[in-house]
Amino acid sequence: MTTFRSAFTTAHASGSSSRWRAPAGFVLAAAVLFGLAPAVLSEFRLNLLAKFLCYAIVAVGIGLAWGRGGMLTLGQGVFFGLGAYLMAMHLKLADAELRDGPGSVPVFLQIAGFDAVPGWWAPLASPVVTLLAILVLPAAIAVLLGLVIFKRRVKGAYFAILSQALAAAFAILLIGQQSVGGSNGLSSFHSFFGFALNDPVNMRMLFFIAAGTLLAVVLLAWQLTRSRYGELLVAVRDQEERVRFLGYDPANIKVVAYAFAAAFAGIAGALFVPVVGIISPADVGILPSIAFLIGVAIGGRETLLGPVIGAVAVAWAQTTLSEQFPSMWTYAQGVLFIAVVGFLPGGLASIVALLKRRRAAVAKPQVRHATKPEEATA
Amino acid sequence: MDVVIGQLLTGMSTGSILLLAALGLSLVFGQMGVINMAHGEFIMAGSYTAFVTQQVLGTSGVSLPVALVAGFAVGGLLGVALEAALIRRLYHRPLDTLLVTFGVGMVLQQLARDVFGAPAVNVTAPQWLVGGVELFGTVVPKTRVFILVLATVCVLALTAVLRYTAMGRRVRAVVGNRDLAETAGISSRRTDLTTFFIGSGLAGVAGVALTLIGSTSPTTGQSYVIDAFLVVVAGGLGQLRGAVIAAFALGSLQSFFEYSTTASLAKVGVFLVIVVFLQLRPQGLFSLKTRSLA
Amino acid sequence: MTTTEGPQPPVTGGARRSDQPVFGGNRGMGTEYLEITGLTVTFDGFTAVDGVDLTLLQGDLRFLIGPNGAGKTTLVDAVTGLVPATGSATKSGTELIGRKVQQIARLGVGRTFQTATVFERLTVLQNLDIAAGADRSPLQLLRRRRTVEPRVAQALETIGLTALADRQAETLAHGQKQWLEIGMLLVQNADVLLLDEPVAGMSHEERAATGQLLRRIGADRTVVVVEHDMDFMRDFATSVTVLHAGKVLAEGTVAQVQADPRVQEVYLGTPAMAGAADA
Amino acid sequence: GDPAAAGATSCVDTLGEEVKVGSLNSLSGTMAISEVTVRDSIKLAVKEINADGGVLGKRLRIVAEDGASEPTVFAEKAEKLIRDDCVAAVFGGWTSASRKAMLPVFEDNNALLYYPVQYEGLESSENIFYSGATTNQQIVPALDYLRERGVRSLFLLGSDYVFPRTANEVIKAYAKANGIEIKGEEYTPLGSTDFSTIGNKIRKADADAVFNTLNGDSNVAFFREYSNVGLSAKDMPVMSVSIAEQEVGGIGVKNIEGQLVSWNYYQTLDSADNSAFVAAFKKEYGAKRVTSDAMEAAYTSVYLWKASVEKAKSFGVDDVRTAAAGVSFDAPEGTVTIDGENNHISKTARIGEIRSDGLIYTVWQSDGPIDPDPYLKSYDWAEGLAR
Amino acid sequence: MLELVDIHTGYGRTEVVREVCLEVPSDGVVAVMGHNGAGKTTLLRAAVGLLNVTTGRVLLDGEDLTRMRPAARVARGLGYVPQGQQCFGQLTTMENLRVVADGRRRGRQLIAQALDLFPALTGLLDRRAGLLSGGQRQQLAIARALLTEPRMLILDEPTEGIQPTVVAEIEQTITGLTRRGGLGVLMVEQHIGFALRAACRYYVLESGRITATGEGGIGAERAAREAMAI
Ligand SMILES: Nc1ncnc2c1ncn2[C@@H]1O[C@H](COP(=O)(O)OP(=O)(O)OP(=O)(O)O)[C@@H](O)[C@H]1O
Ligand SMILES: Nc1ncnc2c1ncn2[C@@H]1O[C@H](COP(=O)(O)OP(=O)(O)OP(=O)(O)O)[C@@H](O)[C@H]1O
Ligand SMILES: NC(N)=O
Ligand SMILES: [Mg+2]
Ligand SMILES: [Mg+2]
Repeated sequence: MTTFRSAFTTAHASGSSSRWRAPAGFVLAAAVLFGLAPAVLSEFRLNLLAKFLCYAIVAVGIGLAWGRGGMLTLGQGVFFGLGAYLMAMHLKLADAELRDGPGSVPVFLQIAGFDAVPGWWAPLASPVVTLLAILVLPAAIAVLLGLVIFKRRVKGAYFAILSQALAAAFAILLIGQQSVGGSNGLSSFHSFFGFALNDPVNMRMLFFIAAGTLLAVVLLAWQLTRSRYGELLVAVRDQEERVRFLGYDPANIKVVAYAFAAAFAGIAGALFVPVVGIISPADVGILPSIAFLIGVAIGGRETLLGPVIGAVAVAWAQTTLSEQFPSMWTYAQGVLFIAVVGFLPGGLASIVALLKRRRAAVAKPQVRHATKPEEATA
Repeated sequence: MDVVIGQLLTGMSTGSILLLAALGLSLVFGQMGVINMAHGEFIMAGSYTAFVTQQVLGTSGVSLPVALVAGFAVGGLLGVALEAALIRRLYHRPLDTLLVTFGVGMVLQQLARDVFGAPAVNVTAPQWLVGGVELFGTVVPKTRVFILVLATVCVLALTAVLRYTAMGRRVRAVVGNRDLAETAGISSRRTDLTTFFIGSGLAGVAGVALTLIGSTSPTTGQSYVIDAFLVVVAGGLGQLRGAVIAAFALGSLQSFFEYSTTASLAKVGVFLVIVVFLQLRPQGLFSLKTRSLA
Repeated sequence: MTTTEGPQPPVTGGARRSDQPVFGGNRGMGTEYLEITGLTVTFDGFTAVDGVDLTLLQGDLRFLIGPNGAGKTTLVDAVTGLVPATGSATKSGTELIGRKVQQIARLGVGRTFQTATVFERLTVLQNLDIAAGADRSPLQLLRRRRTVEPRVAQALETIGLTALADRQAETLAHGQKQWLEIGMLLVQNADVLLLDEPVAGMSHEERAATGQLLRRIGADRTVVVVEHDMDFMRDFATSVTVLHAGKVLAEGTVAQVQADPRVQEVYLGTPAMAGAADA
Repeated sequence: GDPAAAGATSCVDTLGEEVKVGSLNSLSGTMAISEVTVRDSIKLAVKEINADGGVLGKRLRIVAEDGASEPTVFAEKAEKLIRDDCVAAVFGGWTSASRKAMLPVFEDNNALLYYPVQYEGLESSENIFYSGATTNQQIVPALDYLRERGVRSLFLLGSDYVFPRTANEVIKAYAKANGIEIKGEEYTPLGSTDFSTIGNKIRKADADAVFNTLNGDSNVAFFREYSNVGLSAKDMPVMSVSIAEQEVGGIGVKNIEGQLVSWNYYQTLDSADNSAFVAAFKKEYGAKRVTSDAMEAAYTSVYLWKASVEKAKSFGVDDVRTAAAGVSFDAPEGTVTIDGENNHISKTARIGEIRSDGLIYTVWQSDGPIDPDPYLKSYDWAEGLAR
Repeated sequence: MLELVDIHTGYGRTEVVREVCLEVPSDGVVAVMGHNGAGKTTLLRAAVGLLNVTTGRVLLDGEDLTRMRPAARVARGLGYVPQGQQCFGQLTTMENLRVVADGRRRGRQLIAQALDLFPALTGLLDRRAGLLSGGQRQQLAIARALLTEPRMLILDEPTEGIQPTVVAEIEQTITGLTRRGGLGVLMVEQHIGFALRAACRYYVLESGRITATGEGGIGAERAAREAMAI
């Protein structure tokens, strides 16, 4: 029967082939991340990989919202930025506290002309509050936004363009806020929850945290997509109005996926800060938001590990390619978009699926009987 | 009081620029449902057309009119190429057109960088557009008046085509249901090409016009495309009148916000207003309902 | 395959339990019913449904016929919350008009569409499972579908798509999709079913089969069928309402309605003609 | 930074024939416009140095990286240059954001960055040498000049990012102390091209002059609007601090002729060193190319590093840093000297006027180099600007 | 005359129609019948070119249309009414007609003819087709097909969802047009009575293959039913 399923919906369908693909890939990924990578990569490259993993975490969320939910969100930078800035502000306060005692004002704030920490981010002095905020805030905002937008049946291109405008607005807003470093953003963090950030051992630890988080996020997404909810999400994607007549409210279904995507992006942002050492409006605007999509599209938006592989591959390609011929990279990026989305909408994953089907087709040609309509007519 | 008038004029002017940039989209996006992110780069192509024209003809008065025609052609041809090469296979996946055309945009932009160089080039306005005219006590640059007029002309022309010509009907028919159109004897291929030619051509025209007020660099157009999309969205897909009203509304909004706050806050403000507005009218100012669930 | 059966003998005031739908319903007002009073739908100036009164009892297989554009689909749309309407439609006492589509569905009012609409990218099984799940708790939703629920398996059998359970819905033929839609109604366990031309595009035998199916379903549900196929109506209707220009033109048993000259005039055509057209 | 930190073990290899130096500029993205030119002059300097024997007898090899106009990429590439390529020093960076992104990297790894762009000051690091102007070498002289010309009121216009905002803080403090009225302060998003409202505001405000910290393309739109609504250098001069020789072309000389700018270097400077520099540059990259402030500062920074290394007789970061104090060089802009206090350099301030040939001509210059004062400690009106 | 020669077609790797050969005279009606899912629609889609044939040829009066796009085939005189009341939803009823009539000599005339064939439409000319009722849309669809002045009309369940009186009219029209000559009709019709009265020949399609065929006419009904019942 697999033969009848197009590559697009296989990932969650109950075909035996796909049932084992995900776990296998998962185990493989785990092995690579925890075994291979740390062994072979230089300290610097490992840190680089950690950065890519952050992108991958965002990608998983997009795969869920866009690939499964059909919500083309061009504004993930907003949630990424939220998580990142929350973390960055905390680290800044923590550093200041380490340097000259509790409640002291970070230097860059003094320079920006603040003699006290702005009230609205004072609470972030507490690690617990920060971590909670990172987990909750992006998702909460996504829920609010989502309900407002989806309840009114804003969808498709409207949603895409709105989310993009949102990213633009967010970036502009940040640039105007000297209290969070304006266009320079926040940088020079010295410690991460008490661990010195210039100590390679701790950077290695950060890598493992990132890797662990990614795996956890993937697991979660996997459970979501193979659950009934996952099927429902696809149904809403393809026939939103019809779902209503079965007694569901599509808005609620979409909002869940959107919220998860936002939460993932927020977490990724929070990890991004200690790993990379800076967050600035340049990382949350329109372009980075779309850049997040490239990897997802290339890896295969509707598959589970596709986005992860895609995101990492693209980021890696960018770093290495742009070292040799910078202007070429821009072309490469553009062409990738065109080639993959235009000619291979299933992404690399669909090639795999295609090969599988080829084999299946030769294996059992008699599948055709399935189409015999008489069987249908009881 | 003269502040109000001044800002109103500014709003009109900003609006007309938005409109000019959005007009092509309201056809390609609004009518055909193709989210052409390369629209901005088509505008950019128009700008460079104006630049090249001027290199050839010198800064004489004729170079602008010539450039307008050339810009339309260049934009149009780019559009046709895009349609034939890529869009044609994507009509059933509108959201994907967004990403593909975004890629096309990137390539075009880098291409411009490599051909014309990254630094902005200068297109000199013809003598007859230098300086400004006194209107209700505020000086409005002639260039802006010109753009306002140009935008109006384009709108009227386009409306006429869509509303009263067979072509307009064909476009809407093909967009509505390709297979059906084919079997009704309408060649969807040709219709799509025509639509794209006109839509992209208008982008080229916008590009030429923009050289009168802004800079001409590879990133010209990028800065307009999002606003242009917002105009179309707020106006309601496939609704020219919607786009017109939305453009001027947003223009005035922008200019008044900007006067009372700052340019940055104004931008944010406008975005928020649109989000709120779409809450009230999810399908934009005007929209066509059908009974089909899709 | 059983095909043509004579029209149902009218069993008036059928309050007795019966496994067959009968005129006036087999349960009386006692249980589920759909009552429509003064229902009106207007589209910018044009009135598509004009003060319709209808009472539909459980166990009554009601056919809704009438000329093209009479307002049948609109009526269904209004009752299921797709188009705004004035007047009232109550299901066993609960007002439907003014509620959201999904709320009405949850109240057990299900419908099919004149042009079949199913989830093309999902398999037949998944289509049914989703239809069955409106009342699932979030937690259940987040868990995985391991087994095929009995009622889903049951439905698959009933609509005869068991063999195609794992086929993607987009690959189904027109008629197969319509069965799937009916199946979705079954698992949705709606007790008021509004079917808009459910047998369009089916062959004669398939119509018969579907008719039997409707009869089985109709025994303990309130079923309304919009149809233009008169043989089909004759074979399976227990009562008929004729709509014309948004108003109820006639109501009664098949025989009564067919005999009504006004109905012949606007809809059936002269007996000769009708007879010819239905030979 | 704390040199004892684990990452600090420098891996610079000085045994071979060559010593590697890094050049980190945006070759792609929005900043490429400006930074490519800086890259060119760094290459030129290295070529010249190698031509006459290199540094301590070793040839220099440039490892080039692309900052891609993204701060995070700058940080990443800086780390790569230091860790993987083991360069002796890195030259580059443009936006303050990119510098701030790189700062911790250089401090944690105890490496050297030479940053060639005028910036907003209020910063100094043991690991960064600033060869561009800080505020007291560009903004303050510009204000002094305007005051001399009898300007009593200003309109402040800038792009919305850190440099203009900080610059305007300085200006406002200065104005307060010197009885100059600020008639308005406006910021537009980077790259914005609609200045009609701003135009209205400026004409309403009717200040004696406009102090312009707009960046990049926005200048084009602004100056066109400006001249189209009938304003000109005569009745309301505009003092710009981000417009150099190569931006003039894009704006169109017609629109900007007669307007003022403030820098430390112009291509038209009349000195043997500059003529040599300009000639060499045009020879290398073509007669059409112009030279500008940041390019000159980058060129100079390479020579300053060379001088410091030779003084220290070592490529070791710590040696170079300690030796650097007081090192000076006869740059195209005139003699410059490294200030050991804050790793900035003393520079001569120059007000220039844009002429019809698209070049900038000095109309006023400070008597001698001005010592760098990134925190404006020596100006009591700046009290409270930087704590 | 329309000839379908050894048509094989399907979707992706699923072959849905196999070895179908049939001929439609240029002045007669041919009916294709079969259970749903048999492949009737698929066959017709292949005939008009909405679906590529894997093998086989489509000939209209000897001219090979197999490689032409639908629009080209329509220009050559093929008319098509798809299954399921399809219309241009965003266009008004009138525009639906004009978009086809545009550029034809006698365009206005054709529209007029179509309208007095389907008087129900005259009252709905300014209503967007997307708002029409199913049957109204179906009538519009048939009218639109006639506007292309076809020599050969392909109908996929033309009477589906249409009220009996109108069905009768359509029947008369079709038979009328064909009798007058110059129009051949290939139609899929479940309404056997109608189909056989109109048809001079019928084919029964079972899971993509033609399993039976015979002369049309009222007499044929029993035979046809038996052929289908298997
Ligand atoms: N949204 C709408 N706006 C305007 N008119 C509408 C709208 N929806 C339906 N109508 C009109 O209302 C009338 C009733 O339509 P409806 O679909 O209910 O008829 P029907 O009885 O289902 O006909 P059929 O048997 O052909 O399906 C039709 O004339 C139709 O054109
Ligand atoms: N898009 C598709 N992809 C794959 N298979 C399809 C597709 N459309 C139809 N099929 C299959 O092809 C077969 C024939 O379908 P088709 O629509 O031609 O049947 P039909 O005879 O027209 O039935 P009906 O009378 O219900 O319209 C069916 O088994 C159906 O499942
Ligand atoms: N350093 C600057 N000009 O950003
Ligand atoms: Mg109907
Ligand atoms: Mg069919």
